[in-house]
Amino acid sequence: MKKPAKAVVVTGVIGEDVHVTGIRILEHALRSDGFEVHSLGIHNTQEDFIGKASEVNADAILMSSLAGHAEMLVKGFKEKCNRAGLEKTRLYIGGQLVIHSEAWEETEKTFLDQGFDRVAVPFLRPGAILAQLNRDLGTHAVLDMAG
Amino acid sequence: MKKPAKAVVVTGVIGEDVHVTGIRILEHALRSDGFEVHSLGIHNTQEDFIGKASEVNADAILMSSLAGHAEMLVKGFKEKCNRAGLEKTRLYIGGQLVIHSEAWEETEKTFLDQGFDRVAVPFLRPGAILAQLNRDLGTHAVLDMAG
Amino acid sequence: MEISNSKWPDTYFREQRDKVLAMWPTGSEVELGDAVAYHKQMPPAKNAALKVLKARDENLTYLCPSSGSDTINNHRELLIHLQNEGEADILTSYIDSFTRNCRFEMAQEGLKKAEASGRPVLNGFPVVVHGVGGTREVINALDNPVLLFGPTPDARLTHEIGLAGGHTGYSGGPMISFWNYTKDVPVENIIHNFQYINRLMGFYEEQGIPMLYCVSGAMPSISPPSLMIVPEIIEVLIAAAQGVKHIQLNNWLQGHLAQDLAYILTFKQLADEYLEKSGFSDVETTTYSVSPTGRFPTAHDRVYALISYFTMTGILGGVQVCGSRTIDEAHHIPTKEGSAHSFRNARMFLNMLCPQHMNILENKDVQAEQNIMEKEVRAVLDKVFELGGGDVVKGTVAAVDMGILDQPYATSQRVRGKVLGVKDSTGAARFYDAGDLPFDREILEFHEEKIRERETALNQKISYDTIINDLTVISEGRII
Amino acid sequence: MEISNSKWPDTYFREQRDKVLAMWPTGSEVELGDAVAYHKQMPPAKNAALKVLKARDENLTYLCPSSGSDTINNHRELLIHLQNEGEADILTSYIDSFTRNCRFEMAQEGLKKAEASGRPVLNGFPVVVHGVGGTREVINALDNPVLLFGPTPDARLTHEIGLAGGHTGYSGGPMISFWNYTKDVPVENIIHNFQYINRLMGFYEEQGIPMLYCVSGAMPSISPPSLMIVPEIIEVLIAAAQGVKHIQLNNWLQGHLAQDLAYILTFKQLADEYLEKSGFSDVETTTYSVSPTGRFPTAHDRVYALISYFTMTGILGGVQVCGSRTIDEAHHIPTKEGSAHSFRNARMFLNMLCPQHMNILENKDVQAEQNIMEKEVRAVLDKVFELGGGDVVKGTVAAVDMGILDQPYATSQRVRGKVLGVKDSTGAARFYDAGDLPFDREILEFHEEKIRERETALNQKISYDTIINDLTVISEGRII
Ligand code: B12
Ligand code: B12
Repeated sequence: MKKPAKAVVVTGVIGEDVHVTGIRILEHALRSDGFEVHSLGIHNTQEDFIGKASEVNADAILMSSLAGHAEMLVKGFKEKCNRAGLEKTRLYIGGQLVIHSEAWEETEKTFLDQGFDRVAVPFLRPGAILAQLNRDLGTHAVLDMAG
Repeated sequence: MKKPAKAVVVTGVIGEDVHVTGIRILEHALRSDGFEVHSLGIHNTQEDFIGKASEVNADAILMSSLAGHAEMLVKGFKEKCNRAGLEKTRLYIGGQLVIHSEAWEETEKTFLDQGFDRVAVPFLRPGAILAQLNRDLGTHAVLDMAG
Repeated sequence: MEISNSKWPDTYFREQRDKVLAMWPTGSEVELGDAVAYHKQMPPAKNAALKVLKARDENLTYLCPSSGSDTINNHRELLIHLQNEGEADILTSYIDSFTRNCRFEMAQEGLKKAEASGRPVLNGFPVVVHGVGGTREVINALDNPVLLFGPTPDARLTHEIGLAGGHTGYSGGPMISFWNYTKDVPVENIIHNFQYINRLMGFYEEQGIPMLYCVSGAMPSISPPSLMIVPEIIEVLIAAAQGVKHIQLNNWLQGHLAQDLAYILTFKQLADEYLEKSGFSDVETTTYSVSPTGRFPTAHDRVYALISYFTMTGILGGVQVCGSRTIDEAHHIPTKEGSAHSFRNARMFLNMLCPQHMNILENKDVQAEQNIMEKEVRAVLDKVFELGGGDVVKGTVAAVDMGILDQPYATSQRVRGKVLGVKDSTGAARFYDAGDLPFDREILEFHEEKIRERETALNQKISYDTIINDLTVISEGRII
Repeated sequence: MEISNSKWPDTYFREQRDKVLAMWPTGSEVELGDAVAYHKQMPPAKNAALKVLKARDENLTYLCPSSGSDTINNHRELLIHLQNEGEADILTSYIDSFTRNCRFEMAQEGLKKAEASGRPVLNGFPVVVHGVGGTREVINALDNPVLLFGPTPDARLTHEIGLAGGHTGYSGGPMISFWNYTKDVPVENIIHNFQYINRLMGFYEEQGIPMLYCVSGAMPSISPPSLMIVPEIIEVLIAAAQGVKHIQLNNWLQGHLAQDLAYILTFKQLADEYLEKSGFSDVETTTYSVSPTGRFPTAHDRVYALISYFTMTGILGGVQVCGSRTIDEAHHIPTKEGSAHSFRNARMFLNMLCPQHMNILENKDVQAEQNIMEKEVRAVLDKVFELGGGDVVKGTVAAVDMGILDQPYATSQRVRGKVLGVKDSTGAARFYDAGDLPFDREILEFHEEKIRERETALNQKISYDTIINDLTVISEGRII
């Protein structure tokens, strides 16, 4: 019998983006670390994320975007989450968020301003992501993974 | 019977430097363009150049240096030339004159200050060199060579 | 949806075109008579199909990027720079991902942003919103052929406008679009969309305008090449049935020299054989190779080595067109400078190796790979024909359903997803799990043996972590 | 000067050493007992000879730069950076050209300038003026072995100090130093200087300290490889006679893959054979390859491709040590950053290809090159032995005189200089003029045939301009 998960997360790729490898690898790491993962795969609307998060009462949403259109795709997401009663659900986004070269601080600010709690720098390793997530959710790391 | 040369030049590599390919190629071009070329090959002292130039009454000395020690090796050359009565002999130097990366203008100035009439930028093609030389000596180009 | 591999009747095609051209205002700009006239006045040197045939006849390898930018200006500047500074022989209009998914209104919004901000916003060239006129502004500025580029479930309007706009070919296909670019679209719908595209190309061919169609099969991710070759041959046969006459065979290089070379040889041999068998003996096939789409290293010094490495493989494989990624790959959409540097690197390597006409294709490692690869392809493909009662399209629909056509890491939920690849101790892709592929013992044992070798080398059993690590190991600076 | 290929008597060696150590004040720092002790306390991992044997046993290819800087600080920083950032496995102290020519006072002057100005002034590491203590400051800071590097007519004091200072090998040799690094020095004098160096290495070997000696033969300039292999084997036999036990065979890559691979195979096979024949069966030979010394391209994107290209050749040739130039090559002495970038590029290429253990050496083009190369080497080398009445040194002195040992573009006036190379239509180096080399019809006709092919390709006779152009064509971005 499986022990209860330490936290519940919803993962997926936003918009018309097909880059799924990264989030899949991340899901694998999350599960191994004891999270309950609800994976939406690719081609999801903001509503898909919100619907699933409400349904499973998620502690966090992990949104992935690599194709470079993230800024256009997440507009208004935070407000919709709030309206759906997900004020407490932590919002994470990562991947490769912009298509041009700009200072990371700019990119990060853009998405923090959009209401995300954390913006993952490109190429961040699963280990580092898990550590951050456990810190934020006050959960204990199960895996001991190198960043 | 060969017709008289349009001008007389002495060529060679200064100091302990062995880079001869460049000046050899140049000599080939010079001869094809009708110059009388006296080639000293590698490992020449300042005196070797001056001795030969006086002997053949050279219109120009073409000194090559690639190993990067040129600055140390040409010190006092111009004065010695003057003392030897070679005031009118034009002094050219080229190759790869310094071992560090610096603006070409600096390098050029260093060697103009040393009394050279012309300092060839690295990788200069034979065609361009011949053109310059013919202009300086008021001789007519025989070859029509692309720069 | 009932579907088969027979040529569309003109009436049916016409009905379909009316619907497609109505998908977005620019559709009304398309007038086939005018399009044909436009192509006829273009110099033959700007026709991709003719250019690659020249390469085949003269034993040349051409270089071809895969990039595109959003505004007319950005895109034109990019391609001019690639042509003049990057010495690229064939150019591409990489299509942005909104357009690929018929989200034209989003593409338009992004384009406006780009024009306003002066910096790129879309990840490719939104050919539909630019329309025929806009597209020709780009094509007219160039001396080299330009291809439409990028798999997508529905590139019908993109082709109507892109081809009328002066592109002379396209890279992509129904199978790769199904596995790797959709979430929940039935394969028959995507095949139907591609029959449209192929029929349109067939029409141009009938008007005497060669069009180059580059099949793509499936995106590799530590995939034994038969996983790509089978769907690629299916794409070849679907295209031929609609009248496509110039087909480029896309070889997805994953880095293992012997396996990659065997891929190039096996694919060409079997594609020609199955075309012949199916009665399409008048189709010209040429070969293309391109480096993998796994994560790239971030450091330029390393990426340059990869660009050179995959150029080497293409040349040794004798491909007519060698594609390449750029030093910007890991970071962002390639800039024109980054692209030019990258292609100068590939060009230098090519200019060293190509004139030697060194032939290492009889190498025994290459032949061993060929031998097993050929058996795998025949096993699956013949089963597909059997399931379709001789019709490759019917067979494909059934085989996908049964997991006889399968892929690892597919984005589509409609894929069985049982097959899984892993590297052997030399870096070649092997089946960790062959799922429901109709393989005999010999094939299965070959892969099991290779897996055992890797486990001995690692001295541990291969875990899911090993498999995941294999996916990104090249970005860390090594094949294994 | 009477000279032969026999081992120096201790007494004679001792007399010679007294003279040599007196050439410059730092000579007095050399105390062999202390030197041996210093080497004994060094970890084996810092011994070049042991490290390359490990590579041979484990089928590895190591990367090795060729660079050096003038001050202790500059040189130490350069090597640390190459080791840690460039991941170079074996390091080098490239010797400045003043020291190479025993102009120690000039080297000292340059060193002072460098220390004063803070920027490099000398084109290498002036090991003699730094002395034993200064040299050890560099060696102690490193974890990898360091070699002395660079041909020179007289590196005796350089070796006394360099080896006592902790270097564990040297690259260079009497023949290359004669052809390409002197103007008017008799070959016997240079051989004598190298017998000294080899005897010194032999002494270290007798004390249980392996020393790696890397022969160099002759600088290629569109030279059929037999022009390098013959003098290299002569250098091998001279070294072995003085007690050198670890010899690295330097393969000068010129870019033609089949010819370069054949060079590596032929040289190793014949070196071992002639060692055996001459009774030196206890000498270990390993292989090294390095890219040509013709003019480099100036653009980094192109140089990266060349670095990758020559790394490819080394790996396919199975060499233990693969050398490489840097992206700074055309411009100036390599900076530590430029060197690290260059070696990261080579490392990436190596990490892709090496683990595959792909063997293309049975390729028929390679074997064809091997076949002719072997005939050429035997023809000349056997003639040399004949002239020397069995003594290779006596034979060499005579053969140089008669133009039976000859080189193109030599710097020495004592060289016949009748031989001349040109590229064939595939970029391989062929004899345009075989001078007085003792070749039979078969060999000569082979080359004539290749030349005709090139002339047909060019459709014009090969002129001196063609030959000159071949010398620098790689710097313009292509092999031919
Ligand atoms: C593989 C790949 C593809 C594959 C994707 C296969 C698949 N199904 O996943 C294919 C070939 C299909 C593809 C297609 C395209 N791609 Co692509 N692709 C890549 C590539 C080479 C590697 C991506 C990858 O798999 N990385 C490996 C994984 C493990 O890393 P990751 O995704 O970054 O995820 C890690 C971290 O980022 C983090 N992370 C990821 N998501 C999240 C989310 C959260 C919340 C957190 C905390 C962390 C996190 O965790 C992961 C594990 O460490 C990148 C370039 C590169 N990076 O080398 C381009 C790249 C991402 N692609 C790009 C583009 C533009 C496209 C296309 C639009 C075509 C085109 N024009 O090039 C199409 C997309 C079409 C569409 N509809 O989306 C661009 C994106 C532009 C930008 N963002 O600047 C890139 C950068 C290439 C380039 N230079 O142009 N691509
Ligand atoms: C080939 C070569 C060698 C060969 C030389 C063979 C030979 N006998 O010529 C060998 C291997 C022997 C060699 C040795 C060394 N080399 Co070297 N070598 C080169 C290399 C790769 C090419 C030089 C060449 O042949 N160019 C081709 C010819 C045709 O061009 P060119 O010489 O520039 O000449 C043309 C023009 O410059 C002009 N020109 C030349 N001279 C003159 C003179 C006048 C008056 C005029 C008007 C024009 C002119 O006309 C020519 C025709 O266009 C260069 C780097 C590069 N450029 O790629 C390094 C280089 C010149 N070498 C260098 C060094 C340091 C050495 C060594 C000291 C070893 C070391 N530490 O690297 C030793 C020298 C030992 C000694 N005693 O001198 C450095 C010089 C450092 C600097 N100047 O910044 C370079 C730049 C390499 C580097 N990056 O470290 N080298």
